[in-house]
Amino acid sequence: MLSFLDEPRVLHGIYVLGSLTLFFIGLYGLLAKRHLLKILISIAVMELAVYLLFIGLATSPGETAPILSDGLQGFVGMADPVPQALTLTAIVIGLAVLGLGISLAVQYHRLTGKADVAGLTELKDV
Amino acid sequence: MSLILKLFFFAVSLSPTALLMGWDGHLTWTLLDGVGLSLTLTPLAAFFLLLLALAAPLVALPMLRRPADWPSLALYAALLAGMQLLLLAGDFVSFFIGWEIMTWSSYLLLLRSPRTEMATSQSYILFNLASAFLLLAGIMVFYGLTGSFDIRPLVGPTQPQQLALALLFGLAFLIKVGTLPLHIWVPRSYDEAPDIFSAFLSAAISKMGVYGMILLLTLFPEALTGLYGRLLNGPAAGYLLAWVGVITAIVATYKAISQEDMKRLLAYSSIAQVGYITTAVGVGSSLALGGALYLALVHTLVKLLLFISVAGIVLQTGQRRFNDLGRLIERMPISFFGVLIGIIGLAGMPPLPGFAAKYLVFVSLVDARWLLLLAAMILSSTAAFIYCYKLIYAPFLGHANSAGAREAKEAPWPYLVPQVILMALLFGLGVFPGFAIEVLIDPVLTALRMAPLGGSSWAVLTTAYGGYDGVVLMSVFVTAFVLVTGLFLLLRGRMRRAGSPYDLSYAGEVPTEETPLHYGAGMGRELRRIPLVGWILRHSSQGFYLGLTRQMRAAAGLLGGFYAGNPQTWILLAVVVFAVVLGLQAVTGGI
Amino acid sequence: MHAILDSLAMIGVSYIMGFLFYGFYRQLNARVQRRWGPSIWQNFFDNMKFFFKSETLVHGPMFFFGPMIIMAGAFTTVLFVPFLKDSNWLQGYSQYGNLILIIYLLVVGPLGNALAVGSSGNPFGVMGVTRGLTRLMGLEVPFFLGLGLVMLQHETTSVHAIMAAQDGLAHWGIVTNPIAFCVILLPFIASQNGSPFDVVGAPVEVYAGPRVEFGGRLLGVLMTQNMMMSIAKLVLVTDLFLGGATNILVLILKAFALFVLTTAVSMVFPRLRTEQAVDFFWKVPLGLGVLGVILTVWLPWSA
Amino acid sequence: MTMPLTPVWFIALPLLLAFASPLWVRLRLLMPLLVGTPAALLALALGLLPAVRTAPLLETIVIAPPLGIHLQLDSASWLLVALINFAGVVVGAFLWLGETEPYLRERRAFILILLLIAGCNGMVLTGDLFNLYVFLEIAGVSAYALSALRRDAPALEAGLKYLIIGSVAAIFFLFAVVLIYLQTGNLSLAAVARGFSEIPGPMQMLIGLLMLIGLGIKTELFPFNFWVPDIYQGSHPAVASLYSGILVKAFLFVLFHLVFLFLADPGVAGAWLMGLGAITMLVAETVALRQEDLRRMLAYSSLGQIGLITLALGFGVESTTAGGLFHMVNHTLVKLLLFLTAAILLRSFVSARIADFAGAGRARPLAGALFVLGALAVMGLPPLSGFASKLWILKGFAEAGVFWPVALILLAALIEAGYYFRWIKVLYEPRTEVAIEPSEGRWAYLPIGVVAGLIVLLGVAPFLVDDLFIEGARSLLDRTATLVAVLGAGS
Repeated sequence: MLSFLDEPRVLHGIYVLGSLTLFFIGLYGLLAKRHLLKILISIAVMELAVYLLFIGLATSPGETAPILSDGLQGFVGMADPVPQALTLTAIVIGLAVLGLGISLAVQYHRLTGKADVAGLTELKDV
Repeated sequence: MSLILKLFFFAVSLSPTALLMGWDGHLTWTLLDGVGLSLTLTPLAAFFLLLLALAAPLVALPMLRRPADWPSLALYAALLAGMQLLLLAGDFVSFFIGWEIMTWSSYLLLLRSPRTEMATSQSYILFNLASAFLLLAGIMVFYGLTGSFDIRPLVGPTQPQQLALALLFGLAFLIKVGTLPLHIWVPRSYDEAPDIFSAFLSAAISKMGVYGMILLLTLFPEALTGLYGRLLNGPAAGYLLAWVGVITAIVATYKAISQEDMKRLLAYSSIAQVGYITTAVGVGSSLALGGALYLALVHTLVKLLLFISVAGIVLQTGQRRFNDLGRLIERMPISFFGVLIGIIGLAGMPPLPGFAAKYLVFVSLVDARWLLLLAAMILSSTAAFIYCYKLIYAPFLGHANSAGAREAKEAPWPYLVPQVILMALLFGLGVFPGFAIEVLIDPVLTALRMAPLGGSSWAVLTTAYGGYDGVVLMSVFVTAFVLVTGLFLLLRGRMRRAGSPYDLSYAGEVPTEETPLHYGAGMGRELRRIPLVGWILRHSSQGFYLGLTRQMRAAAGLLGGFYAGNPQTWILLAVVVFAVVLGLQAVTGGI
Repeated sequence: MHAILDSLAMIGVSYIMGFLFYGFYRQLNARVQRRWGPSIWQNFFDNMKFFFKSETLVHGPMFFFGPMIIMAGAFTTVLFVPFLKDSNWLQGYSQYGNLILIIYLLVVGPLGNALAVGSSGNPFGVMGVTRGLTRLMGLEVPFFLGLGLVMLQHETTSVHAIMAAQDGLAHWGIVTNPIAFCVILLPFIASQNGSPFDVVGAPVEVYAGPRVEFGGRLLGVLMTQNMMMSIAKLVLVTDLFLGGATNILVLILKAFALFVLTTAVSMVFPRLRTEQAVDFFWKVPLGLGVLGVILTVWLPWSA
Repeated sequence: MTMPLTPVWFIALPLLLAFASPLWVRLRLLMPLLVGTPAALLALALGLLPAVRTAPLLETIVIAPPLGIHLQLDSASWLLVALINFAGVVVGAFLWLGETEPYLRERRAFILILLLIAGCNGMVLTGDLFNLYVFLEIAGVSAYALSALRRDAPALEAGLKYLIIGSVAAIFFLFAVVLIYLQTGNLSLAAVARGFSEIPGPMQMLIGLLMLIGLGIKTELFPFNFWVPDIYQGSHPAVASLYSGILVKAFLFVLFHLVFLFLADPGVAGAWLMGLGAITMLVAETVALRQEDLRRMLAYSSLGQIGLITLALGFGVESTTAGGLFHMVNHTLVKLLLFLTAAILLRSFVSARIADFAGAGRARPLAGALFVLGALAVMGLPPLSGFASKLWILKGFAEAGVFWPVALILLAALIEAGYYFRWIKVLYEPRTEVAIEPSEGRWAYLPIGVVAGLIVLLGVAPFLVDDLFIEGARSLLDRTATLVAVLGAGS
């Protein structure tokens, strides 16, 4: 009954919608939330949305994991391996950035007691 | 060590002289991608190089006095190098490079003075850079037209092209010479610059604008007449320029009269003098250009003399306001003669060469049938007598008004030597008015393909309208003077020196030390009651520029609001731009 | 030798004409005011008296040299104005000069004397000088514009040539160029220090004006040069507008006529303040001059 | 085993040395290596120059493009690589010789600076879109951390702000990369370029916009550059000199590389970029007029120059492009000079406010003179190098008969003069007592002096190097040559 969901177009549409929704949630958080950690999380959510979109759109239903095993004869019916590799790399990078960001935020909080992005007012036009 | 360095700097200051004597040939230097500098000495440039060669060592001499300010000397060397490059330029790139080096090095020299204010230095550099950038824009237009940076006449330009070039270059050079209403940087900077350097600013640097204006004329096939035809007997486009020059001269003269500071007075007088030159360039005939060059020569000599003398006074008394000086004639007699000869030259009195120069310009105006301009020019040059008189009366005559003025000694020799040299030069040129014409000016006119003005001998100045003989004039005057003085002294009777400076005929009262007897700053105050003069003195273009500055700062504040530091705003703006552009594309049918 | 004799003659003629004219002026003035004036020789007597004063007060060297400069300037001016046309005599050095030079020479001496005034240390004197310079500034503009019209008319600055061009009554400057004459007339009066433009030396306005500190022989010098300068100016205007003169009698006659004309104007007007005078010059004579320029230069028939 | 001298070293060497840093700490080699690494890379670049001038060097990693990853060193990227490493040498030498603050001389700073250099080199060299993203993030992360290195409130704030805005830029960029991959199935730049025209128009537009925002933030173009002054203000001037000197330049190069490579007709995109550049230039110069803080002022000036370079490169004509590349180099030199001089002055006068600098030039004549030199060069006054490149750009516009950029560039230069000369005036304000900290090592002036010498040399004799820029411009503009070089003649 839900087999129409297996159609690549429908499925990709859902992926697009879902990840875009996620992206906009992230964007909303980024623009509307004041807390530094929330902002960093929003950034992470946006990144995730992009990853999901990538993976989702690069894979069609029925494709197998692109793993070379003993019995495999040819690269048939496999998902494209590149997006997955790239996404893995991107996740690592994103994690690094997030980690750096959080550590900076924590240090900033320790130093000044502030965690509000609007409170970053040390540097400004005079 | 320091002596060797000083000798070196003096040698550098002689470099324009060396260049003038020794240059023959052509030098090229590649810059980049088909742009090269080519250096060559045209007769026109040689004339202005001569002015530089006169000014450079005479200004260097007092600058070398102990304690020497080494950065000033280094900058002065850079300035001289830049100006020589500018004069040697055979193409616009080297012209511009020289122009800019001149601009920034003179600016930095200006900063060496402790009196320079922010407003002064900013107006100096901004006006001069505006001039430079207009020049560069003009050069680019020129390059776009001809495909080459070489300075040579345009071939078959259209009217709009000529107009664009004339406007861009013309404005650039008018800023440099400081005509109204682009002059407000001049008085402040001449006033507040280091005292000696003011001499150079007024004598040499302002002449580069004159050089530029004359150079501009050579770019067009028919000079100014090609632009809008003729008016009466002169070029129509030049009529406007001539009026700009004359109005500048009139306004600057009245402003000069109302000044209470020696250097500022001289600054305004410089503006006025260069205004005459502008007028002469506007007339554009051979007579007028000869007059313009002559005026430039005389103005260089006179302003060097006056500024150096005044620098000596400031150095010895520590005072620069007319109210605080007085009676220096007995303490600084050589400086007195310096200023005296200077103002005679400045006022254009015969027998000094200032008259010869003005004579040429007057005659050229009559020749062009531009009589209203002649009257206006007479107005300013007669009014100039008042400030000339103020300039000699207030410091040297009357009563000493400050301790500094009462105890001053004659200026040190590095100040006096240039003064004596300049006095001799002025005197010599006055006796032989034809010398400058024949030796200095005629080669330029010939090179510009104009009729030379030379007369039968160096003693005479001849024009188609008549001329005069400097030797006869001078000998008649000197003979008369000797005769009169001799006869007077032969008469019976005793001369008695007044017992005290207060031994005066003072409306029946006996003045004392407390009586305000010095009329220094008050001179010319009543001129305000003349409606025209009052109107001129009440108005200033400064408000306009201040308003412009305010507007700029307000704009900066407004735009600076974008840069208020909230990351969310930044991102929001980026996203909004993204969305708007996308939306626009969608609406216009892109998507 | 001729030059020296000629020069001496010119100086002598201008001196004699000078004190006679002014003597006459004092007479005439007195008669107009219904009193007996002094003798016509009175100016000469006064002058001589000053020259033989036994004592003269001096305020420093410049104070002494100022009158010498103004006197030398007066001599030079006189020598550069041709008194006669078509004659070898009374020419001085005028062929070496021109109209513009003469106008400037007229100012050289007074400016030299201004130094002496300044040197005296008397503020009233300096005030007088300033007023004089201000008035000069006012009068020169229309004066020069009028002369400019003349120069343009004859296309020369040479006084000789202008004189030579006026070979008959019909060609006199005053006939061919009446506007120019009207333009210069009032400034000319002012340059003669005549009423109503005589505030500079007016005793009541500023205590005695530029000459306040001078006395004795120096005042004699100033008086002499004043008379000579006046004559030089009269002769100049005669040369330019009244066709010049071929002999001395005609010269005296024409100069005298002009002198009477100017004194007549002087006598009937009250004195103007400096700035009023300047404003007046810039309105009436200058306006007339501008009109003249428009009529003779700008309008199509003038080309 | 021989070590072939290939472009890989530009990325590999700094990465290796950075990650092996504990070793260098023990051997006390930290500082020599900080200078030595970029110096070695600079030497390598110079060694490769003759080869690069004959043909672009392609370094294939594992398999050949379009499937594999490759590095491409052509005349244009060579310029950038040489510039980046030269700047690395200068800043490294300044940190070493100048006895700067300790936190910039520790291991952490060492790692971050080398990573920054590696990231910039990588961005410029790589021929692969995703690699580009990775290097962009490497450079980014090291930059965020460098800003925050001082660990006081302003530094942390700068780091945080930089991180937030930088991450957003990276997301946009990544989004564009993802879309490109999904559309073309390729990541190799050359292959993408070949297939780019087949992407449907709206999608091209979307990708272009995402790229523009991502790279626009990084390259500091107008509506996206509001973060710049804050970051430059919060960071140490030496670090800011790296941002302004090499990081932005690398991004600018990437931006134009992509534009000229992807679009067969870059006219429209070029016009957009010219417009953005012009606005950036004018806005930044105007805002700088009322800056009271030295570092912010330099930041705005940097923005203005970026705008100018964008304007010149966006025109896409050989002589403006060559001029633009030359100006890029000059601007790097000038900003190195100005920021490092500012570092010296800041150390002596504690505060960066304009009022506290009164008389600084008289108290520190050498630093003052260097600042003046830099200011004159940045305004493009002859005989300094800024003039030569500006003249080249203007000449290019004049040749093409397009005069509005000429007018805008000159107007901007005039406004720029308005604030630089204000600072110069303040530096030479007469003031009798100036509170000076004890003088620091004179050696700090050595690297700055070298830069100053170069500025003068390039101003007086730009013909020494103009061929390089012309070749660089050609290789940047010549799309087909790049495609042929990477993909073979048949593509």
